[in-house]
Amino acid sequence: MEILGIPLQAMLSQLLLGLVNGSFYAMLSLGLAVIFGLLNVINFAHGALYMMGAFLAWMGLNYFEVDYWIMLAAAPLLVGLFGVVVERTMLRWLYKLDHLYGLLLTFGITLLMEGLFRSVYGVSGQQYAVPDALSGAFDLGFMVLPKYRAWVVVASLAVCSGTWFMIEKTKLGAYLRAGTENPKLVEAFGVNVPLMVTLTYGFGVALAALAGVLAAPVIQVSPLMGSNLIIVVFAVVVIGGMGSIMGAIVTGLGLGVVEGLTRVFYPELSATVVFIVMVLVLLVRPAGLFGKEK
Amino acid sequence: MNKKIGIALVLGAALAAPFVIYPVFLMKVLCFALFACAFNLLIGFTGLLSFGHAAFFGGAGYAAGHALKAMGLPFELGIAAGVAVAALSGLLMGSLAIRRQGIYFTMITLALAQMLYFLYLQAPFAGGEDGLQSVPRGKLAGVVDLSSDLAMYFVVLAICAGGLAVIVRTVHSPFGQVLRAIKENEPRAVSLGYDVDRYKLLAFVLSAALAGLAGATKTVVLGFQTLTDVHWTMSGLVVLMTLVGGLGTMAGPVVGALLIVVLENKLGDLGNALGALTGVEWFRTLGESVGMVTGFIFIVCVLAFRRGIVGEIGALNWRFIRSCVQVRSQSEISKNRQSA
Amino acid sequence: MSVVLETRQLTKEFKGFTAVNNVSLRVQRGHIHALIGPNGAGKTTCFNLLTKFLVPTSGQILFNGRDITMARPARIARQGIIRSFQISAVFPHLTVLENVRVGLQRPLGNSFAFWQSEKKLNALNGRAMELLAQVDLEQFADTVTADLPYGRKRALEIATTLAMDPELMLLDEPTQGMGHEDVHRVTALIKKVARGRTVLMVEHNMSVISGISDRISVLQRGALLAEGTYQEVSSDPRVMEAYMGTTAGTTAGTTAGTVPGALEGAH
Amino acid sequence: QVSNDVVKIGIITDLSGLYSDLSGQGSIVAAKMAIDDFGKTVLGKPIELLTADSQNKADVASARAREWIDQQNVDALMDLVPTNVALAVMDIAQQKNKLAIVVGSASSVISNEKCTPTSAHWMYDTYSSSVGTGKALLKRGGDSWYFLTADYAFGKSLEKDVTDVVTAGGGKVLGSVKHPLNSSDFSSFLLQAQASKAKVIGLANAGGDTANAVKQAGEFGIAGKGALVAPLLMFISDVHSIGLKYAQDMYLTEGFYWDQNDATRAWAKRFFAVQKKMPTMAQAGMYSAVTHYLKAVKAAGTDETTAVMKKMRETPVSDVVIPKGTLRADGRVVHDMLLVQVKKPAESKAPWDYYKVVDVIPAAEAFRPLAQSGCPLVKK
Amino acid sequence: MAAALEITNLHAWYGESHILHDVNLSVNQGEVVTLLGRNGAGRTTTLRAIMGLTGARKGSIRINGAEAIGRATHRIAHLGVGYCPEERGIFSSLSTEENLLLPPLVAGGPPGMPLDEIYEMFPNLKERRASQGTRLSGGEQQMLAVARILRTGARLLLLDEISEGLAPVIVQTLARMITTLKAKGYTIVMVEQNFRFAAPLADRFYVMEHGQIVESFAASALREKMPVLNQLLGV
Ligand SMILES: Nc1ncnc2c1ncn2[C@@H]1O[C@H](COP(=O)(O)OP(=O)(O)OP(=O)(O)O)[C@@H](O)[C@H]1O
Ligand SMILES: Nc1ncnc2c1ncn2[C@@H]1O[C@H](COP(=O)(O)OP(=O)(O)OP(=O)(O)O)[C@@H](O)[C@H]1O
Ligand SMILES: [Mg+2]
Ligand SMILES: [Mg+2]
Repeated sequence: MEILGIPLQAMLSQLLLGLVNGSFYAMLSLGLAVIFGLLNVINFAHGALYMMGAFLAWMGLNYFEVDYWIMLAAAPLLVGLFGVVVERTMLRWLYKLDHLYGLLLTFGITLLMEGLFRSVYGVSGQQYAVPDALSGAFDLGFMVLPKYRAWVVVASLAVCSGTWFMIEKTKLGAYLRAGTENPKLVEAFGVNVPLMVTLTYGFGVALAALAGVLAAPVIQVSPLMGSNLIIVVFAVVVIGGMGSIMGAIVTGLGLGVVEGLTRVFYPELSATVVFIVMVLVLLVRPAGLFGKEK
Repeated sequence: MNKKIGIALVLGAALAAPFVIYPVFLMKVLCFALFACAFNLLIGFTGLLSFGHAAFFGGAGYAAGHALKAMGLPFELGIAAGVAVAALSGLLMGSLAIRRQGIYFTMITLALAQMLYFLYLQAPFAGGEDGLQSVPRGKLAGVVDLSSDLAMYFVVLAICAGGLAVIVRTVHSPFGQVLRAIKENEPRAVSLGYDVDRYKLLAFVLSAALAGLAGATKTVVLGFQTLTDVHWTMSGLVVLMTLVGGLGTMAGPVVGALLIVVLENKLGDLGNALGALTGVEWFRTLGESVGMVTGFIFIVCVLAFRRGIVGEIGALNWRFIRSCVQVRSQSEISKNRQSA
Repeated sequence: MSVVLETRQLTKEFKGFTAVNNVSLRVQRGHIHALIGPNGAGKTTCFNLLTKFLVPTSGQILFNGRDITMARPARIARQGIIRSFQISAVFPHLTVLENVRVGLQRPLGNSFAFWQSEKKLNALNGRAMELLAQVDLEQFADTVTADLPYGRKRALEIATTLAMDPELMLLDEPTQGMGHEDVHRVTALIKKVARGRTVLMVEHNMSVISGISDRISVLQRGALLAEGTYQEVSSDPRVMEAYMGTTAGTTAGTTAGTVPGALEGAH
Repeated sequence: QVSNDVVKIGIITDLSGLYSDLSGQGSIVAAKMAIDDFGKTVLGKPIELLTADSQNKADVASARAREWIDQQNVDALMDLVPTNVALAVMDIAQQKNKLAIVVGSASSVISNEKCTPTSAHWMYDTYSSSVGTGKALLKRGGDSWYFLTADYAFGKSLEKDVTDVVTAGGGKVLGSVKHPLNSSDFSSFLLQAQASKAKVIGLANAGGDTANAVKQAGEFGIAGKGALVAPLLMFISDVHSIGLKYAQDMYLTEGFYWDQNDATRAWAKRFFAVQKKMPTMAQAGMYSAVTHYLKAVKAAGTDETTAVMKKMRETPVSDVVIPKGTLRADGRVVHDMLLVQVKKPAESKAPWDYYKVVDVIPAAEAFRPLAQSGCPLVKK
Repeated sequence: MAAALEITNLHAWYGESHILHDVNLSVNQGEVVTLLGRNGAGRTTTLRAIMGLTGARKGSIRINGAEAIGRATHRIAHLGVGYCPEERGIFSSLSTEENLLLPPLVAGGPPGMPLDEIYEMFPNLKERRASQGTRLSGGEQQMLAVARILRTGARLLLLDEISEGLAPVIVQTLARMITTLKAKGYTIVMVEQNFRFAAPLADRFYVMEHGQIVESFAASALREKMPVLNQLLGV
């Protein structure tokens, strides 16, 4: 059986690969959405923090012989801590201002960090091997799926749904959502909003770092790995609806698939297709797929 | 009165500058200054943050370059072609984006600009990543040979001054008044019978056309046009220039453009000079760290000088004046109390 | 007397919730027509429908006999229906004079003229000052609007609205959030400017309504409950129960300054 | 005879971007070595080196070039990375009659349609890097190809050059897929390539894209299953970053390898002492370019461009990096290239011991023949 | 009886503007006190200052004996204060019921009003419980804002203009509610424009002008103070 001249099996395997990429998009845009939601900050540094996560994993292995599994937890923690410091010392002063300022500040942070890593490690990137437990591949019949890629999908789905549940269904999530709109009032109700904000930023960037660690065995660990991605991830968040958790997850996965299909039918366009989707979506649904119109 | 003196001073300096400073560098600054001012017309006075202005700046550059090089058109028509293409792209992009608000507007402009980027990347005449090279400068009015940097400089100065004049006039025109009203309270403007979308669209097209003027001029000055100018980082750069200089001020974008262009071009020299002066070797590596230094400046600006350089200076004056007034009114109040 | 504005079976549903239900209103030319009703009755929604900030689910809106159900907001404004907002709507960083000029400017036809000097607009100053005089704001002409006290901002809003020379003014709770003096001032103002035009207003303050309205429609749960003069409506037992509460008959008429007794309820 | 009593060389290279590992700081180090080896003076005048970061922006680089020429009296501009920078600077150099020697940029248009009388292209180009590999693999039975091509001019020209070689040699090109620059995930493209059943998957891309494609080919077991992955433009710095585990057995074409003979080893050791990395062919090429330039200045007795250029063409290139080469009329420096195969991890005995030299591709074959040149300066 | 709220020499600023000048007031346990004044007199600012929502503050605010100045806003709430802001502050990303359940219970305090009872008091809310908070009508939002803090167990309520924009019936409901709360021993500070709503409910009145308390009297003195009020407020 063929679809538009492509064998069904090939199609299936491309869809699956799209889903893998979508998992990265979902995790990254989820972090962005959480941060935008509560802090009203468009965290441009997200790509750089993703890169930092990957680098930490690499450094852990090369300098301290700490293996993948430990770094999977340690790198997000460290980056989260870094985020906490950034939030406490810098972002904090910008909440009342236009989005623009947060964007600019985090853009500055991005330039600084990428420059720093580049001057130490160069641009060619570092190699990070797939952990032993996950090397090898599943033979699915229609394709060979490396075990590691399957793991990425599983891990990302778990993290995304966990985060979604926490935000949409728990009391803590209600505080977060309310804090998004009127932090002062929520504070007047007795919730420690500043702490919540700090931790949220830490959590959001930790998600980026986690995605970075997950990506390290798949792509070259290089200082520029994040900047290539960040604009696309922004687009994902916007298509999903700024600040919408569900939107970020579903759109992330969906766009991964759309991009995967484009790679088959019109590969040149695969870096641009996200933007085409974005324009179409915003023309029809001004606040994005899952966004609420104010 | 003060203002007139200020303008005269600036004009004088601009006329004298090429004899002191390298003209091509000055021309580049001028083009970016015009670009930033055009951008500021949109964000500073209409409140619309576009993240797609590179498409106009670079797109006009391609159009002008193509017109001059491949079609052999004269200088004036080359520039006009650039402006026309920018205005047209502006009309197209604007009519799709204007209907959306806030961050969504910004993102739609980014997305459309990315599509145009794709177009320029693929279009055969644009030369892919090698760019459109060897664009001739031609002659002004068929007479003045522009291959002399000095002659070119005065032409560019005239173009940019003209562009700025258009912006100033627009801001202080009946149209500008409506734009201000829309920026302040859009629903109210609607309820007073203004079709706000059409006003915003005109502002967008104007801004695009002027950005195109800047881009086309830059291409002619430098003699080539590459993908750098249509890439989203260029859209980002112009945001930064405007912000660092001071949003919504007239002089801010000019100052911001100057700062950024200087940073891009002269940081290495500065580092070397510092290195020689202080003997600290590290300074010599500054030239490789334009990105990092730029990043650092933005962090500092955002945290400490949020209104931008010009805005901050303005605020300083204002604060000073206000503190005087406040002292007075306070004493008046206490006087009134006593009498009451 | 002719009908300026008419709605026929106007209905608005939000995701299965009917906020405005089959409302047929007729506003007579020259009237001050009040729309009252308990909270959530659909008054603001009704206004939003009339000014096209919302699109009706079904029904028709006729202005001077013309169907405007599908017209766009700015177009409605140009036909002579101007609204005010429940929260004050001014251009805060423009001066008071400029605020009014924005209202006057459009008919001049140079609003797209980005090449002209804004000095051209000075031609409108005389008319603008006249309008400011009507609302006692002349002495504030050059003040930046943000610095005006709240009540004055509402007055300015009315002046700007008048600049459009509207045939029909829609006022959404014009006295909300005002002190007593301001309430009186604005009430008087509405009465003054309503001469020669039609006003449709939403208001909770019964003393304002009783003083100036020619006709009152009462909404409840999105539907029209009663209609008539103040006397008729306020003695309607259904209205009493749904809106004014049991003691409304005595309260609403009471004027300020009397001894506060069992005066729960209306302002 | 020497303008301003100093010979000034200006290096514009990528110090901070994508190409900084293959050229960048290492190019400057190599140029300094050349100047030092020459004795720091020529014709009794000092040699001065200026350096600048192109930031990969043609406008930054060209503004720099103009200023250097007009205000600092720079005599020769070198490295010029990447290609758009090179083209822009070559244009200016021609207008102002100065030398532009391109080393780090790859595009073969530099000595083709876009050639200028005052420019030269050293060490390698897209043709020399890809064609050698193409021919070698064809000879070893790789007669059906599929390309993963970066959707940019240089990617397309790599693909085209190899396609010509492959079809001329009786091989078939089964197809190609154009991917956007910096697509970090190549699995989809690789599967398409695999589905074509081609014996060779040619990577017509560079830098991070190539590295990722190689790595993911390993991950999906494509390299293992009979298909050969062939990068068409790769440097030793890329092999270093990919690591032998994934890069092993690949064929590629290099202009220089440090472990060729005693002279190269000695030279590379000095380089390593400063840079802590072995030189790429682009960096080594800088040494050759600067050396040859200085020799020509000395021979011409002046630093005037036309005279120097004439001498540069007349004298053969001969130094530790390029022992035997010539500068052709189209500005192309032609010399022997090396076909190398990446060692298996077990075979590599020391850091940077990466290549087995499989073949020497003679200069006449390694570069596009003058007869096919699109350069207007070449009289046919 | 110990004072539930004791404010002495309070100054407060918004940025550079000095709004409150030396405010002194005290509210006893179980009392209902009303702050009167014209627009801009500083009544809202007083409540916001208590919650730590203004800019700088100076002076002393004691809540059940504990000093609130220098304390973070969220910790002030834990002293048992419920604040209902002038602008209502309904959250649009939360449903009506989520809004209602949002404020955390005061730790260690007495139990608040159960949900059923709240719904009984405000049937509109029950009907619209699943709807997005800001989709409620203006008046419904006002009800929600008040109802929300009743549930937490806070015993000191700061209510800013709660009768604003409400239909007379609802205003009556609110009046009854306040009477009930008072009977239950709640301490209430109300800011009111609507004098006739506030008058019969309050035990004591403070009148503010230009950021200062200019008059204070007990309910019993209301009749004789009417002329002063007339002059100060135009009532
Ligand atoms: N966008 C919306 N989506 C869903 N429901 C809505 C929306 N807007 C209003 N409603 C509902 O419609 C009903 C009528 O609201 P409306 O704002 O018209 O009331 P109102 O009569 O103006 O009341 P008030 O006097 O309290 O302002 C309310 O129950 C409200 O919850
Ligand atoms: N966020 C703010 N920044 C600066 N000044 C403010 C701010 N909020 C209020 N003010 C000023 O503080 C003064 C007191 O305002 P406040 O809101 O306390 O008055 P109020 O008595 O509650 O009156 P209202 O009836 O308007 O609610 C006013 O002059 C007001 O302009
Ligand atoms: Mg309403
Ligand atoms: Mg108040």
